[in-house]
Amino acid sequence: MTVASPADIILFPDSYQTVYTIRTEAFEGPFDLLLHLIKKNEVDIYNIPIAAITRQYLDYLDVMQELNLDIAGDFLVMASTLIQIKSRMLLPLPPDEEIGEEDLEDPRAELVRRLLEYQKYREAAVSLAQRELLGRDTFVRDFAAPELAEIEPEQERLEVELFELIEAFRRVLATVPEQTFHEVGAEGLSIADRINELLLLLQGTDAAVFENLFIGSATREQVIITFLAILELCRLNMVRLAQARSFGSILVIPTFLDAAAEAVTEEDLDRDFA
Amino acid sequence: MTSLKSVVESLLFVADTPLTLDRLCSILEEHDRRDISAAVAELLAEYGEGTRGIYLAEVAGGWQLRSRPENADYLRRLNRSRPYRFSNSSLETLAIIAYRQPITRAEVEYLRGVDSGGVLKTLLEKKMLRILGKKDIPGRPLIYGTSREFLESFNLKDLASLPTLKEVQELTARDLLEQQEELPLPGLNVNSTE
Amino acid sequence: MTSLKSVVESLLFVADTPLTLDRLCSILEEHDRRDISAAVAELLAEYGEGTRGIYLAEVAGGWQLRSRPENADYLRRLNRSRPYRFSNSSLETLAIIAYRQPITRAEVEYLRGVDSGGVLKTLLEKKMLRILGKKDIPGRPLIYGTSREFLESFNLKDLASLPTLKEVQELTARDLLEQQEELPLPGLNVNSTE
Repeated sequence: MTVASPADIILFPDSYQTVYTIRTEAFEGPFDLLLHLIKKNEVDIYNIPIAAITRQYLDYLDVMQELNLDIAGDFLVMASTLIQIKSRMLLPLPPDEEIGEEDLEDPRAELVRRLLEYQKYREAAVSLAQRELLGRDTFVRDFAAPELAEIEPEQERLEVELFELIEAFRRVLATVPEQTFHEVGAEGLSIADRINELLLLLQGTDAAVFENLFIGSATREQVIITFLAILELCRLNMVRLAQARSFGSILVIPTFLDAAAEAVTEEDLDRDFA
Repeated sequence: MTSLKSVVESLLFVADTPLTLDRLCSILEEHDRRDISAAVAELLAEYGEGTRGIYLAEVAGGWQLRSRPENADYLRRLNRSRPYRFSNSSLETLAIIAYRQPITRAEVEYLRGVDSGGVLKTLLEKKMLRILGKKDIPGRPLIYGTSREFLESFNLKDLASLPTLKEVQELTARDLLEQQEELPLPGLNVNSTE
Repeated sequence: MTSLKSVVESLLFVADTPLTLDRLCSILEEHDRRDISAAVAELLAEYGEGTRGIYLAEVAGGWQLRSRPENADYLRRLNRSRPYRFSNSSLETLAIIAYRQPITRAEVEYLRGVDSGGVLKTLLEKKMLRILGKKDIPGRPLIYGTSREFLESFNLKDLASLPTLKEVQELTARDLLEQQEELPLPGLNVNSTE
């Protein structure tokens, strides 16, 4: 049996370039290949002759290998799934009393469901591509109109995507030696959140009772994060801890932006923005 | 003084993104929302007539003047815009995300059957996707959705104007003239894989 | 197929500079110069009628579609609320502060390797940053963090919902090792997704 697939056409490539492009253009993935085989064999998707299809599927992987193409792991995973289904179909059903629900289901059912689901989205992709695409079928004036060029915007709306922010951070990190950096996970950021919240809470107050800062920290994790945030604030000397009398409440006293001595002055700003 | 319709037309002409009714109303603050809406409707009717080189498209929740698609061959010769080319895998991934958003990478990969990290990144770079946040399940995976630029690129008024998957299937079936009988398949619950 | 007039109108609409007759003729090479000239004349007449929001101006030896000058006041309002795009240096600085707060200017500059005073100032003006206080080290430098407005503009619930770098890097990890190690075929139980 031969494997008739898009790869066949390129078995005799006329240039190196062609060989290179099939890897990405032959099949999008195992589902794509399976649907192709089902269609080519004109078999019912609800009653796939699993032995024949598996053989053809493996033949295709062989062709890919002969062409020295990288076979993505996903194709191999599907190969093993197919082999499993095939062997399950060969096994006789267990005795009546041991029949579980999964034994009654056709071993192919899960695969068929996924193939049909995939097929729906593949068709949706085709219908997307058939729309009037901007930049292909229709064009807009995506440049600043010359008559507006000299008008300075008075007020700007911020428009930036989260992804761009992350990419910017990645660019910075790429230039910094690795050991100066550790990955800040969600925990580190939660502490930063908590610091921000605590500062808002403390702003304009003389002091807060230590325990009160834990109000709203419902989980053990949140309590720890609040505690770490207070420690960090102490370390930065932005708060001071004091106890009025032994066993009395611990007070958290904000020392930041103290109106009298510590306000941010013109001078501070000048120093940073000079 | 020119008419409100003339002003709206000017605004649509110079704006480099689609203008929504809200945006038009905030720019034309001294005008009644109903009048502005009526002016847009008149323009839609005028641009809809005949085969003018410009038409008024309803995209991304607003309106935008666009060149007539039938003239695309000539416009490409101007060689100004970067042509958008989407690979099959990009389109497949976009389709899944458009219909299933908010969705995680794992869910996309389950539906496609292949690793989709690279495609997701490309689509993020093309601004077709947005990171919507993180899902409240163990591991807190990122969740993705389509962007306003996606609607603009694919000439969609909003997500609701995408044909339903059933409609797409019916269209495809008609195109291929191969009516497949529909069998009931219970429990197509793909999201239960976490 | 649409008319030559329609094609010329599309071209004038999409072009960002005036188009001369020579340029039009070279783009529309299969068409007669006289026909092109006539199409332009027809368009000039049509756009000259009434007080439409767009008119066809004869400039720099060619033609260009422009917005009607009488509507300029309104157009200025469109520009007033133009979307602001961050420069790369602003984005970088904002990203560093978002992920590393609380942080001083010196620390930001260490990471970026360049003076960042101007950028910090802009970000404060845009209300993306807040001054959290002063650090207790010689010189008492200011400490920066991100603001509530920052979270709002990125549609984030809190800082913990910022995607981590690792999550985004994972998207591309595959590109680097496109070569997948070969998995042994038998016994791979993949469908155990219950």
